[in-house]
Amino acid sequence: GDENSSDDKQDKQVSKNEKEDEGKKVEGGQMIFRVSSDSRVIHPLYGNDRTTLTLVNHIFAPLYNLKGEDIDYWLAEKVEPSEDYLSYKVKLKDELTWHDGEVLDADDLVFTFNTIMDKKQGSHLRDSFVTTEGEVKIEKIDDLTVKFILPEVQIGFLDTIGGIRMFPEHVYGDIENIQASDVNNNPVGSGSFKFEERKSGESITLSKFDNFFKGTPHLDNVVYRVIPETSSAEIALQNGEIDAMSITADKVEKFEESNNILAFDEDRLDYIIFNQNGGKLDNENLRKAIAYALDRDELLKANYLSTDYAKPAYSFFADKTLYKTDDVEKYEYNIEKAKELLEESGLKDINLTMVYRGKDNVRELLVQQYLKEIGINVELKAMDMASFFNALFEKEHQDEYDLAFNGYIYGKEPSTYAQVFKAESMNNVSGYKNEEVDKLWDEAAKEKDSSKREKLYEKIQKEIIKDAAMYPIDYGYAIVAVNPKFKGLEDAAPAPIHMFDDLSQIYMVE
Amino acid sequence: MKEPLIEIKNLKKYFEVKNSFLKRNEFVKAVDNVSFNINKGETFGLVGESGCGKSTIGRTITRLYKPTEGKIIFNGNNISHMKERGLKKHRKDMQIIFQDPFASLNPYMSVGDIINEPLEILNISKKDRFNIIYDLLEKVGLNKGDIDRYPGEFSGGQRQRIGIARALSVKPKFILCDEPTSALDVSIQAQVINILKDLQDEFGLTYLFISHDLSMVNHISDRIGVMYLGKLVEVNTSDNLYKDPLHPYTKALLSSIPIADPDLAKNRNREILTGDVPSPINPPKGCRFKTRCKYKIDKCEYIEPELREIKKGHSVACHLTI
Amino acid sequence: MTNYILKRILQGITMLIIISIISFTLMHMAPGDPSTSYISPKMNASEIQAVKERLGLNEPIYIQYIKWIKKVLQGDLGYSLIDFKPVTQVIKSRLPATVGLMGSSLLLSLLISIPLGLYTGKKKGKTIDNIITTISYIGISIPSFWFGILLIYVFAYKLNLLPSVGMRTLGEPDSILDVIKHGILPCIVLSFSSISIYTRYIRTSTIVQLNANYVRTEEAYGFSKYKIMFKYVLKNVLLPIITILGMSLPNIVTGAFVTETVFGWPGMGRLGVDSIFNYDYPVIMATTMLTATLLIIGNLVADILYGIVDPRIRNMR
Amino acid sequence: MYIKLMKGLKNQVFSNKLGKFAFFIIITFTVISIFAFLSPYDPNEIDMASRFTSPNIKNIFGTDIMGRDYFTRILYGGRISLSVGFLSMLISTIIGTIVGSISGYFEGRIDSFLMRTVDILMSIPSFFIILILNAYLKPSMGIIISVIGLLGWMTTARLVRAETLSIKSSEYVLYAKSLGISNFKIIKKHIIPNVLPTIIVAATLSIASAILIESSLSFLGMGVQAPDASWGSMLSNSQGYIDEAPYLGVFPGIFILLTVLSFNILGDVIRNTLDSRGE
Amino acid sequence: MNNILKVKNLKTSFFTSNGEVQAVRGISFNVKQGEVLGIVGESGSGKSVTSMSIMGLIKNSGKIKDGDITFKGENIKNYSQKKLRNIRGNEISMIFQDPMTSLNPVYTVGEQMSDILIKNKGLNKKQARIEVIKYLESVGISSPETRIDNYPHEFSGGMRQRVMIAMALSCKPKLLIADEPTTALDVTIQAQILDLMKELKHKTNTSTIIITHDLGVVAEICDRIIVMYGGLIMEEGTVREIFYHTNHPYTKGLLNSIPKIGKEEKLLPIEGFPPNLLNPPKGCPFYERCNFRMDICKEKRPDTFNLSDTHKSMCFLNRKVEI
Ligand SMILES: Nc1ncnc2c1ncn2[C@@H]1O[C@H](COP(=O)(O)OP(=O)(O)OP(=O)(O)O)[C@@H](O)[C@H]1O
Ligand SMILES: Nc1ncnc2c1ncn2[C@@H]1O[C@H](COP(=O)(O)OP(=O)(O)OP(=O)(O)O)[C@@H](O)[C@H]1O
Ligand SMILES: [Mg+2]
Ligand SMILES: [Mg+2]
Repeated sequence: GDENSSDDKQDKQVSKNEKEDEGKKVEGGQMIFRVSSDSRVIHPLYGNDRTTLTLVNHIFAPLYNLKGEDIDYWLAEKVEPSEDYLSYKVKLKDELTWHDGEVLDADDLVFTFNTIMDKKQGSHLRDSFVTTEGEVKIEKIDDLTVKFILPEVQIGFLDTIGGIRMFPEHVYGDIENIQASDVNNNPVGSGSFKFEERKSGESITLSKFDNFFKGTPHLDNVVYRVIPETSSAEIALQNGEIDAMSITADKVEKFEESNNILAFDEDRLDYIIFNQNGGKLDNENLRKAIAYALDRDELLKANYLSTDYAKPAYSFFADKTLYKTDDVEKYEYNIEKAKELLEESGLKDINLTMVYRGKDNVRELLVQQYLKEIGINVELKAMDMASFFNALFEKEHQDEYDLAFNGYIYGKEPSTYAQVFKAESMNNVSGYKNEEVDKLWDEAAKEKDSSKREKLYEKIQKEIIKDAAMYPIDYGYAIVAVNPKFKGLEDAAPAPIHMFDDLSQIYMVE
Repeated sequence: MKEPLIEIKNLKKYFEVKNSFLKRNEFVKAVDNVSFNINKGETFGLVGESGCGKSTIGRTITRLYKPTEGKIIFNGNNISHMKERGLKKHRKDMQIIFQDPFASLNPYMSVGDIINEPLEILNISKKDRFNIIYDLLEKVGLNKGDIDRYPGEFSGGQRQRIGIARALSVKPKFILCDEPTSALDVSIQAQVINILKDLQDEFGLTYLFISHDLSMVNHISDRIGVMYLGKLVEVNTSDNLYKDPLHPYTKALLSSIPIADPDLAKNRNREILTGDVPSPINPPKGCRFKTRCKYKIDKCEYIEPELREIKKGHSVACHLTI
Repeated sequence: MTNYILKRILQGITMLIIISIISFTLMHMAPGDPSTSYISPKMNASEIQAVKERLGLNEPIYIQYIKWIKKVLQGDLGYSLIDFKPVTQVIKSRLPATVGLMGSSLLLSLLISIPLGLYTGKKKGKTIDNIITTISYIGISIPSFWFGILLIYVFAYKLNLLPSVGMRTLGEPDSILDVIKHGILPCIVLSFSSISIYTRYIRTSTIVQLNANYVRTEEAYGFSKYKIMFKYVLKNVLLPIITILGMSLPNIVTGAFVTETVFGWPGMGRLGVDSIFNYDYPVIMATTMLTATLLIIGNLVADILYGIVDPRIRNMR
Repeated sequence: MYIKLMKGLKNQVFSNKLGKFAFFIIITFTVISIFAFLSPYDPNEIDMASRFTSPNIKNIFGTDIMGRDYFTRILYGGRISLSVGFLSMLISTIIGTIVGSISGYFEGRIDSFLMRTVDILMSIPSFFIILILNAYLKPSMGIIISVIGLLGWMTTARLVRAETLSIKSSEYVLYAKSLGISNFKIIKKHIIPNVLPTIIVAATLSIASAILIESSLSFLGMGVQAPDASWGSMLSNSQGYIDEAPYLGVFPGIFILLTVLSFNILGDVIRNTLDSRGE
Repeated sequence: MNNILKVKNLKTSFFTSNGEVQAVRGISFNVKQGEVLGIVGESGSGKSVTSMSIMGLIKNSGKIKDGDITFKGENIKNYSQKKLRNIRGNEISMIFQDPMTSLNPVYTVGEQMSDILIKNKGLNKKQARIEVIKYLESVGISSPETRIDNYPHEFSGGMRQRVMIAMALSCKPKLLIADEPTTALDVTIQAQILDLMKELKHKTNTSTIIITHDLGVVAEICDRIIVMYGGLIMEEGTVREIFYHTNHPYTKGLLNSIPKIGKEEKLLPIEGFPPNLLNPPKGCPFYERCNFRMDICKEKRPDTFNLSDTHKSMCFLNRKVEI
């Protein structure tokens, strides 16, 4: 591997080759983004597809975003954990208003939280506020301040609170079933842009919110245009019919002439699941053999062509996760070692099933090719999205596969990753079991001293990778092509999923 | 000699017509209460206008159709409602020659296969079968070499000969000839008629000969039945029918025949019918011929005349003949 | 006539019920269901059960069906399980785009294929007939998505004459002209195959009619070729087209799955595809039933119309 | 008797220029697909180093996004596409022929029942149902073939029924009945050979439509799934590279076009000769 | 009586994929003013092709290869289609064999007949309608005022043939060609139609060509008869000459093969089958089937011998007579 050369680019966050022909900045204008599917219920409680999440992000501002150790405050002015980390006080900014002009205050936050916790409303966000010990409670302190009370210490809770996107009580109160309510045809939030109109199957238009607390956005409108077919969308981008869209690495060359290319770490880890729920991969040596038989760099290149748009991953933490270390077993491509380990495993005539979804299967084919070399036969099985996740998450389907590519985004807080590996956790799809490590997780979650925590998490990473619980591949970047007449992209904070955190920063030049 | 081979008593055959557009399904009374006998060794001719039910009678007798009502006695057996299994042994005694020499032979079967088809139901060795086929081909004036050719390679007249050979192969007692010559040219018609006649003499066959060519029927038949709208209106020996027609329809029919003799044609008194044949779906009440009959009397309006024997061998269904 | 129509309507309704049962069963028997998009990994069994209950998926299929049909009979097609809008509203928002596109494609197809069919029928065997026939073969053989992308590539990208995707230029006030401009390419894609099909049909029909005995009569009375063609033959050729039109009616709803996807046209075809991907049962059912209804109505209307225009059938009634 | 039939068909096809062309194309494509294994390249061997090689002497159709020899992949893709076409045709033709001949031969209640069923199935938007089934049953090749076949037999059934009805009332069938020959034998000896040309027409057309349907399904992401690749899925995967590697779309596109075209032409040529049989 | 139509050495062929079908191979005949000429012959002998050639309606693969067609003193063979159109309908009308399909199914009988009158006689719609009604009545269609608005399928076969006749007559043609006008009809209906035609023959002075294969029909209605075989005229003569002084072996054979009512004599068929016009025999077309054939008949086509002013026969047997 060319670990060193990729290290140089480690901090490449934004903006390759931004056009220098700085024009005259103008206020107003419209920016058109491509989305591949129509939005669903535009409400913070329900959206779970990319389009809806994006819209919700811009219409409904969060309380704050965690940026590493720092906090980027939005609706909240301040958040403060108590000494014992069992309660968090959140104070809202003053003089905030909703899109319809009504005042935004602590009552709305209480309402929002209670709605999330209301089982009848069926929001999956509720899970984040429930621990094994009980539910999180909220308490209004004054017109701008509330207090969240936790049943037990959860280090990652700061992140969880920040993600709450408030919605106004005066609009959504008294509605029995918010999900099915007509109000969603005209959502009211407090983000930088407000909902203007939705043309079914065609486009969703947002217009600037003059009263946005960070200041009036530059653009008049932001439009999300539904173009299902990627190849059509690419032509539309080249034709100037849309202004921005996500692209894949192999398209960069094509678009970089006429567009600004933005690449940024999505905090995502791409990895291969080793299914240890009773199949052949329960055998540790087999897992290790597989890991050594694979060439990480080639797998990376299959998706990203070069290390320009992805970084090889060795740990199971995302790149920006606190305490991430590459000082773990790296499983560099080594056929001999793989064969040895396979020998040790005592298994013969191994047939494995690898499932995948969608059209694209380069990586799967590569895996098939690599494993063939050490005499393992891999059968590829295509699945649609729903069945794929059934196979991954539902007990009765977990025997349908051995290997699968997957990716996750769990953020910068290391404790969140426990759910992937702890024996009893729902999210432990691979069925990895190691009691020692489970104990370390618990210990680390309660450890308030950061250097001790660092030690613990490094140990955890080493142990888990040593067990070959999974095969981390890379940290892929999101790549976005944007019409060069739009500037301020870096200030808009490129972000996973919704592309930009803060659209109010983008402006047009002539 | 005058022993009946086939006795038909009150035979009825109705077809249900599905009328997708109207309310109820209706019935075509193709054959409506017909009785007559066909004697052994004779040719019984059946004439009448198109659609009057000639073919239907023929096909019902040979049990291609199930009769709606009535009796068919073939060779002493009542076959009118016999099941297929029972019929099987009578089948080979009744053969059919069809009108259309193009539609009556499967275009994808060779002449040999075609003639072999009825033979297969008999228990004959393959070699014997070939001999029979060669014999038959010769009899109907075709070559041995034709056995491997297909119907498409023959002309109409030749095909009709193949049809005849096929019918003869099982040595039937009775052959239904359903307009065997009407699709053929005049010069060819005579060839076929002569073959039929010769074979009848040779094998003592009984024919039911259906045609609307009256002169041809006259020529070949011993007795003739005249049909009108599903009914038999007159039965007589061939000679007498032409000499002494009694039913007004028979008279009109006979005088309609164009005569290939200019002097005769000029001098004869023609009786020309007006109008068309009514629909067999709702035939007129009373006498069915009343709508076109010059001699109609009141009785004809309401009472249907029955076929009655007025002289030996001569039956008529007309109120005027009594 | 009234009897006939009543009978056909009754038949149609029975057919619709059977079709709805078939589709409903097929859909629900297939593995997977809409709850997957609401079930998160953290949920436990009872929570999953709750989600299914909320979506009405926990009962036996036949009960679900009865509930569904009861509502449908009251004009309630239910809620989309995806964007939680009434299905009627969802369809209403998509229908105009498809009807407009398919309608104009139908019109265009007829306008082109009728003269072309007559012409090639008349010129049977000539070079021009061979050329057009060959093109029409291509028309029915080319994968429409490929053709669509090729058109976009050439006309939108290389020549930059027409917009590539969507139905409107965003940010500009709605104008018919703009919509038409966007509709040209998808309309061509849709029309190419139907023009090919219709042309071939009309061509064959023209050849048959030109060989009909009545044409010989008309020729024997000294009518000119043009009069024979455009007065006497035309009517005979066009009558059967009514039947084709009847059968094209349902295309107006779903005929354009592929084309609408290629061109990002916000119509029923896309809705159909999306609803399938998202297990949006109520929308799938509504689309299926709408199409089936249109097909049945289309056939009925065509038959009746045919009966009215064609004297031979008119009198049978 | 089948020999005569086949000879007849052969003559029909070869007496027509287009027919000859179509026949040639189909035979060629079928043969090269069958003998795809003779290609020196492995259709699935990935070689990222030589992605997007334009057509040249070594790779006459170039290489694809993963550096695989495109010509070899086209050959193997032909196997899949043609198999989808042929096998689903087999299903639809067998069902269509059985239903059509039973319906036409026995008439009455069986007939109305079967024809009502056909009416109903024809009123269901079939492509839509194909989509639904495919999406929910996981798009494996077997599923695709069965779904296309099971939803595509109605036209065949109608054609066969109409033809059976007319052949049934033909005099040679009447004659066979008059001999008391069993229904089964009559169907075998008289009906089927005479309906066969019609069946063949329907079959060729249904191959054409199955190949097209599969490619549309591929485009919508519900076609044959990797590692298998059909021409349809290759074509649809190439859409994104129309600018960079246009040949990726052109080759499978042309292959689909020519194949479907040829089957359509073949069907028409046979049908035209059938229609003018009587003249 | 002068000749309204003279056909001289007419040869018409069809060029098919199998080769040239010589349907008519050099025939000459005249039609006199006011007479009824019958053309008989078996299927495929070239009767219809002859009539279509006269009308200039040989199309597609067909071609008049040779000969003259003189109508009212003018050779119309090389007339342009436009000029021919003026003759068709106006001067020469035609009745076709199949009344069921010879009328356009989607127009009423009245519309079709009026159109012809409007085109050929320059009438306006109203006048045309009155004329149509008159002619429908004259061919024995009852209540023509209502029937005029009926569609063809509402008429029976016989009625349709009457309409066809009315159509032909309404143009007051100089020449009427009836191609098997009764073949498709039942005997009783045939008798009606023949009766009607005879009646019209007396009423108008139209010359008529009746094409048929039924010797009975020609005997009933014709003045003169032409017997065709294999694309050639075998014998020509008045009705009496043909029936009572039959010369040609083919004509004799024909007469012998039809049964005569009341006479029990055995039919004497003509054995064999008609010649193939793709490769017509060099000599007499009837050679193969002729009971009197001579060697020369195989090699050379017989000359046409004049047996009387009106009676001609194409047979070498007559050579002896002449010598
Ligand atoms: N299978 C059938 N179904 C319904 N109606 C039928 C059927 N066969 C015959 N008919 C009707 O029965 C009547 C008598 O028909 P049939 O064929 O016996 O007449 P035909 O005297 O033989 O006439 P043709 O001289 O035209 O052969 C006709 O009206 C005919 O339409
Ligand atoms: N369009 C055509 N193409 C090829 N051959 C033709 C065509 N029309 C007629 N013929 C041939 O010309 C010959 C004479 O045909 P014609 O129609 O004149 O016969 P006909 O005497 O009218 O016979 P019929 O009594 O059957 O009407 C036949 O051998 C026929 O096959
Ligand atoms: Mg009959
Ligand atoms: Mg003729």
